[in-house]
Amino acid sequence: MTRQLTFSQAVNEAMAISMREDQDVILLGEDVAGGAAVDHLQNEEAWGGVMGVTKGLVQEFGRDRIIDTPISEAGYVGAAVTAAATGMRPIAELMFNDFIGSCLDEVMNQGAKLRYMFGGKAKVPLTIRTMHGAGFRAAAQHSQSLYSFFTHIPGIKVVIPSTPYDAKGLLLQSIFDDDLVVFFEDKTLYTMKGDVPEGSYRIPFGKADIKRSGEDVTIVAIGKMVHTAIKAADELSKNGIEAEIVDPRTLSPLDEDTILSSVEKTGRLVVVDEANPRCSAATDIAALVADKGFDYLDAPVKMVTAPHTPVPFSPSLEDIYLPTPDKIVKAVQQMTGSELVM
Amino acid sequence: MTRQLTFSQAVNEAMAISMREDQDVILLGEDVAGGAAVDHLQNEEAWGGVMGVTKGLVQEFGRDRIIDTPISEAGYVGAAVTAAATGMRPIAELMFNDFIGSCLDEVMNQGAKLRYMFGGKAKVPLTIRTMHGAGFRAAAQHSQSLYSFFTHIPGIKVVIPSTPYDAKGLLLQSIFDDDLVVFFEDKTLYTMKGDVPEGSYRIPFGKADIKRSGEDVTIVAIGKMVHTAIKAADELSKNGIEAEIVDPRTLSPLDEDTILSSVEKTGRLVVVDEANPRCSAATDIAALVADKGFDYLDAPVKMVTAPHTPVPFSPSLEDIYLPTPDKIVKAVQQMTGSELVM
Amino acid sequence: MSQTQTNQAAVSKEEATWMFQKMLEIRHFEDRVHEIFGTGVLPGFVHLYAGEEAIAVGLCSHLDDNDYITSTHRGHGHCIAKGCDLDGMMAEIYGRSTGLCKGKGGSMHIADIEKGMLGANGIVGGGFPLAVGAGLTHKLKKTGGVAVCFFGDGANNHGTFHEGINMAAIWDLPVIFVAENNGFGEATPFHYASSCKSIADRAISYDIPGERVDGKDVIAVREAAQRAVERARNGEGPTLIECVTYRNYGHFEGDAQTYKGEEKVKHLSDLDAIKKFYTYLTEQGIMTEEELDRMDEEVRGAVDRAVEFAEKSPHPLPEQLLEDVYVSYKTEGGAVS
Amino acid sequence: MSQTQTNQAAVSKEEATWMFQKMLEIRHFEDRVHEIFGTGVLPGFVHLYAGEEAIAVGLCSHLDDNDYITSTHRGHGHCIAKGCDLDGMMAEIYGRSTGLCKGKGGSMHIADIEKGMLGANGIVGGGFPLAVGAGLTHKLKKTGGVAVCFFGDGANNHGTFHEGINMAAIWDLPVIFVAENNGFGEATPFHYASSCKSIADRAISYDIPGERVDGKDVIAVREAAQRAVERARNGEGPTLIECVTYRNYGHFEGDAQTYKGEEKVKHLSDLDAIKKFYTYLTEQGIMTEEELDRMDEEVRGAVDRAVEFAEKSPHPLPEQLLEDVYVSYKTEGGAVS
Ligand SMILES: Cc1ncc(C[n+]2csc(CCOP(=O)(O)OP(=O)(O)O)c2C)c(N)n1
Ligand SMILES: Cc1ncc(C[n+]2csc(CCOP(=O)(O)OP(=O)(O)O)c2C)c(N)n1
Ligand SMILES: [Mg+2]
Ligand SMILES: [Mg+2]
Repeated sequence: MTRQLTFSQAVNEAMAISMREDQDVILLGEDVAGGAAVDHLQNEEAWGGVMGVTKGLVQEFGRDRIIDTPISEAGYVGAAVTAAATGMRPIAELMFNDFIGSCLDEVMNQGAKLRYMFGGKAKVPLTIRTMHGAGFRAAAQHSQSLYSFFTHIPGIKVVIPSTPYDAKGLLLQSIFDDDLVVFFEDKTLYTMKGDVPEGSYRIPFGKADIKRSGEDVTIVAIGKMVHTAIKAADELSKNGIEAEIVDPRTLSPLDEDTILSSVEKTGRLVVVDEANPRCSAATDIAALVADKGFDYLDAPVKMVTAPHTPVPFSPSLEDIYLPTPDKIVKAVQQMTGSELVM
Repeated sequence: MTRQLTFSQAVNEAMAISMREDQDVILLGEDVAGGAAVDHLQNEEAWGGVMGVTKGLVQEFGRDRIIDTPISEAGYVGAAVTAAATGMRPIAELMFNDFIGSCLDEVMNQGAKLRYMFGGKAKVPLTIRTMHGAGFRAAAQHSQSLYSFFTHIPGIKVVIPSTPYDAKGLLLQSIFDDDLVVFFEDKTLYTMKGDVPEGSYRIPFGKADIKRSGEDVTIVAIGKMVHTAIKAADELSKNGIEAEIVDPRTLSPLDEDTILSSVEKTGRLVVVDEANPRCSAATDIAALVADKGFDYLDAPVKMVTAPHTPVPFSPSLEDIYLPTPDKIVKAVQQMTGSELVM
Repeated sequence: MSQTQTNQAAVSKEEATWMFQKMLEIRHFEDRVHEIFGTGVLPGFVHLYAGEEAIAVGLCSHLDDNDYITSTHRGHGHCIAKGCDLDGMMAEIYGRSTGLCKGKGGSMHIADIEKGMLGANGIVGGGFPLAVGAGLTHKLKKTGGVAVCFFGDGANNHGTFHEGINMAAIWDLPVIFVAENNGFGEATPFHYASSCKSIADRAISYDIPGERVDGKDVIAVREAAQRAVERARNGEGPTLIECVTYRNYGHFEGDAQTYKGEEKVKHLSDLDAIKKFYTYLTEQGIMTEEELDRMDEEVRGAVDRAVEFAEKSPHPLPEQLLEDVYVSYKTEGGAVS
Repeated sequence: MSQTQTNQAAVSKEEATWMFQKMLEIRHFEDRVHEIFGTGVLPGFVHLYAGEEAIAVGLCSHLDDNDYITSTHRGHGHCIAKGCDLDGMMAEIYGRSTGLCKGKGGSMHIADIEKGMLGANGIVGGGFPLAVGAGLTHKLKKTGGVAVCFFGDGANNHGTFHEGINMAAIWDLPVIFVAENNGFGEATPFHYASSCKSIADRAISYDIPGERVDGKDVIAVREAAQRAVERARNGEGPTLIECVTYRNYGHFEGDAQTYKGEEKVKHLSDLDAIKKFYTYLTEQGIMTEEELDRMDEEVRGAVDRAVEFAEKSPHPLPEQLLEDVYVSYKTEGGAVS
């Protein structure tokens, strides 16, 4: 019960469990094993994923199920769509979510719409795992957080875990879910440790998790931002402000009830999202509350996000690009300043 | 001054004018002329665009400047990015905005980020014209309205005109703008007529247009939805409610001031957007007002949008998919019911 | 039609009957849709397959319901050759709830996964990766099945062509890539848009067999298909077959076709695939004119009945708008949120 | 280096000097970056070009500032061969405001449009369409310039390869596609991921010349490049050149390279491109060992100075975060909106 795993290990374990449970689960992606057709490697991997997240899987499941692909995102993601529709339960790894630029059609126009266009006569039990997030000095084309795209598109479910525990349970749910799921992994969270039970467990979609309770302000924080928000909450607490941190865990479906109830209690909402600010998950949640939770609100809704710029390479710029605890504290102070003693 | 043109003619005229003014303006796209290398066509077009919007251009400007492309969206859109960066001023026509699935990388990771990644040492004066919108019985892969994607991405300007007059002035501005612009044309508006002055004029970006004045509720309506909103406003007016209709015209940059001033006056906001509802332009504008205009609001912010489903083919379903005047009227009634006599 | 061994140059009567029947179904279905479209009652974009019947039929004559095909915007012919129901197809094109996709897909998304028909596709080039995925399932599940990817000469320049065929080749997947080279992608000639001399030449990029056949000759197509299907079922990997053809109508309904030249006339008469097959069957004594003419009558009747079925069918109900987005829940209202 | 006429098999002393100098600059630059990366001070992903010098240098020996190149994630070598400033490059890799891109691009996006260097690229396959666009400008503006697209064997399977080369071919654009086949895309062998026997074979898909050369032999590369550049400048269209090579380091810094085999050793010694060129130049009497060794010393010094320059350079200022997104306005605050 108090076994600790890293986020990366939790993701790895979820895949291994699913592959033991169901022969139809396969994994496709670039260098998910690595070293395919290298004589001295056979069922040894060369890489196990660019960040080592899929290490060990090829040893256990072999190269028929852990499939290295060419650098053909449209090709293998599209193939995964119909592999799913014809009886497999594939996991496709899109190394960085930024590479959706090479395969958006397969996700948006094929995978997401297939069931609807076929009048419900098909399903696409496909999970696309993908890395996102800034803070890794990976610059503009390897640091984006593009979950708003997928949340916008009907037919896709969007999952974004913030802890190793959630990562494992949500990934198992994703793999065994009968719809197309895009599963986001923050590359800067991989080394984070946390309690992760052994064996199989699934966390249902559309159930937000309250990562911290509080009465004074609701902070909805997405993915890694949960931890940034927790730091801010600790700071605020020293000043007598108790923040409630809501982690939606899935953006589509979104647990509107938990968010709304929290705002009903606190009267205030800050959304923390490291993605760019326009047409974003932050605006989505803010708009939800401005509509259905308007009467609960005692103050303007605030959004703490990245600015409307690409992710800069330089560490000194990237550090100020991301939301920080400090920025969250300021946002809360702005909205509570007149009422609570700082 | 009272010369009438269709939306389609206005778009066509803007291109022709820009090409007369500047030799560097070229047009690339699939069948923008049509009939390339067909002996009996030479500088005659076969099509002039799938909807005839580019008719006549190849006659005037020749096949060196009106360039039919293979069905290689990544190829020609990517080529347009560097053609722009190396001295041309291209217009690339992406026939349907849904095809962004085949060339998102070129737009998002190359064109939009080039200037930033190069430290400001390059510019990309490229206009991507693209068709969007439901109501044409074109089904799920040819009817989307994907402007929220482009608005989300820094480095892109997003234009969405609602009238022939705006279309011409905004397209001229787009073509001569030094940044990457995505210019949306609603396929169901092409036959709409309106006053369009002769000659060259430009409508600046970031300036919303108040299409109707009113005191009781602000309706921000996007593209074609302006006309749906006008019908709703006429209906509301019969019941003594005067709606102010704000047409943002450009979603990036967004004219926050005009929207906020209008809400300051009316105290109420409805956003009408035919796109899918999650992480959308509708939520973007709603969130803006919930933040910066919160104190002006007397009622919850309402959004009238498509549902979270792909666009259905069947006319009977597509008609209820789109926002209608009736739905807008209902939304306004919901928020004003208690205060204004219906 | 189930997998079958043919003698060298000919087909059995049973096979011929099936093939001629399917070619007729396609032709009459499309001619009829063309006619109806002209009256303005049909919604949307409609791309007709008339003229290209020999390709879909030649290929599908080797397939059964366990084999998959991917299709294009010009998908009616593939549907019919793969055994889809004419009534359900016509109702789909009309957007009725009795359609194969309950009216939600329409002409460009007509599909029948039970029959192994993985959908017409509104995205040019969309089918390549999808066929690879179906082939992958076949290989992993050792079904012995194949996947056929039909695509146009225009699609031949889309990136997915390259990615899809390369993947099928490195994994020796049972996928057959069938180019329907009708000379144009919309109003743009093949020889302008494609730098290759023939699409079949591009097979060398993938070190797989590439073959160019007369796409108006159903026997020629069937024979090339047979070699490819055998290779595929034997685990020897993909084949690229280019079928040279022509479409009888415009790119879509409403196209003035000014880009077409003289050749147009010949294609509608001498070179016609159905005429050719008719002559072949009667000359070879495989079937009589009476038999063939009777089939023609019957198929016309079946198409009439499909139109009637479609026209009498109900429109989808409003609540269907929100169904079939997800397996696990129904989309909520959302119109006014 | 400006466009030049060489006699058949050799290079002039002036040319040789430039080429050897550039090869050394690349090698020492990369070796040095490798060293520094090991100390942990360099941020981000860094992919080193050491071992592949002959390709960038052989090609760029025919180009001047009006010609364009597109590059890859492994872009330092292309930059140097295209004449980018070492100080500005090193500062960029350090993320300093004196960098070629003011520190905003980094190793994967290093660029210098003034020098015709259109950017390293974090997206594999990203360069194909971009090179086509630069070639299109050359053609339309009749500049006489060319565009060179460097890409890896891994990129050879991306859809943009196909789309880009096809477009360049149908429009006879002055674009040269240069495959740097170093045997691996990350940890995946060329022969696994690519169904072709050689990348040069794929030229037939586009009906253009395809040539395979020893990418460790700068003279061989230069000669193939010369034919291609001439074709391009004469309006005869694109060429595909495959250069067979090997990278001295891992895919990126931190790669354990367990996928490499025996061949590794040979590539670092006998087959080394710089060693080969050194031997050639001295054996042919084009340059003396002393001259070459002196250059080596000087280049080491220049790289030292670049490191020093970078380390002393200031970090970008906070306000630079919001600059350079648009030409016409600065992005507003936005962090807390
Ligand atoms: C990705 C994409 N680009 C463009 C289109 C528009 N379009 C539809 S059909 C077509 C021509 C296709 O030509 P071809 O592949 O030869 O098929 P044919 O129509 O001749 O059967 C085009 C350009 C599309 N649907 N999808
Ligand atoms: C579209 C895309 N897919 C995947 C990657 C991740 N990636 C970066 S480099 C690389 C390998 C490239 O191999 P190759 O083209 O042979 O170039 P090399 O590294 O050998 O020079 C991969 C897969 C990427 N950056 N972009
Ligand atoms: Mg065609
Ligand atoms: Mg390589």
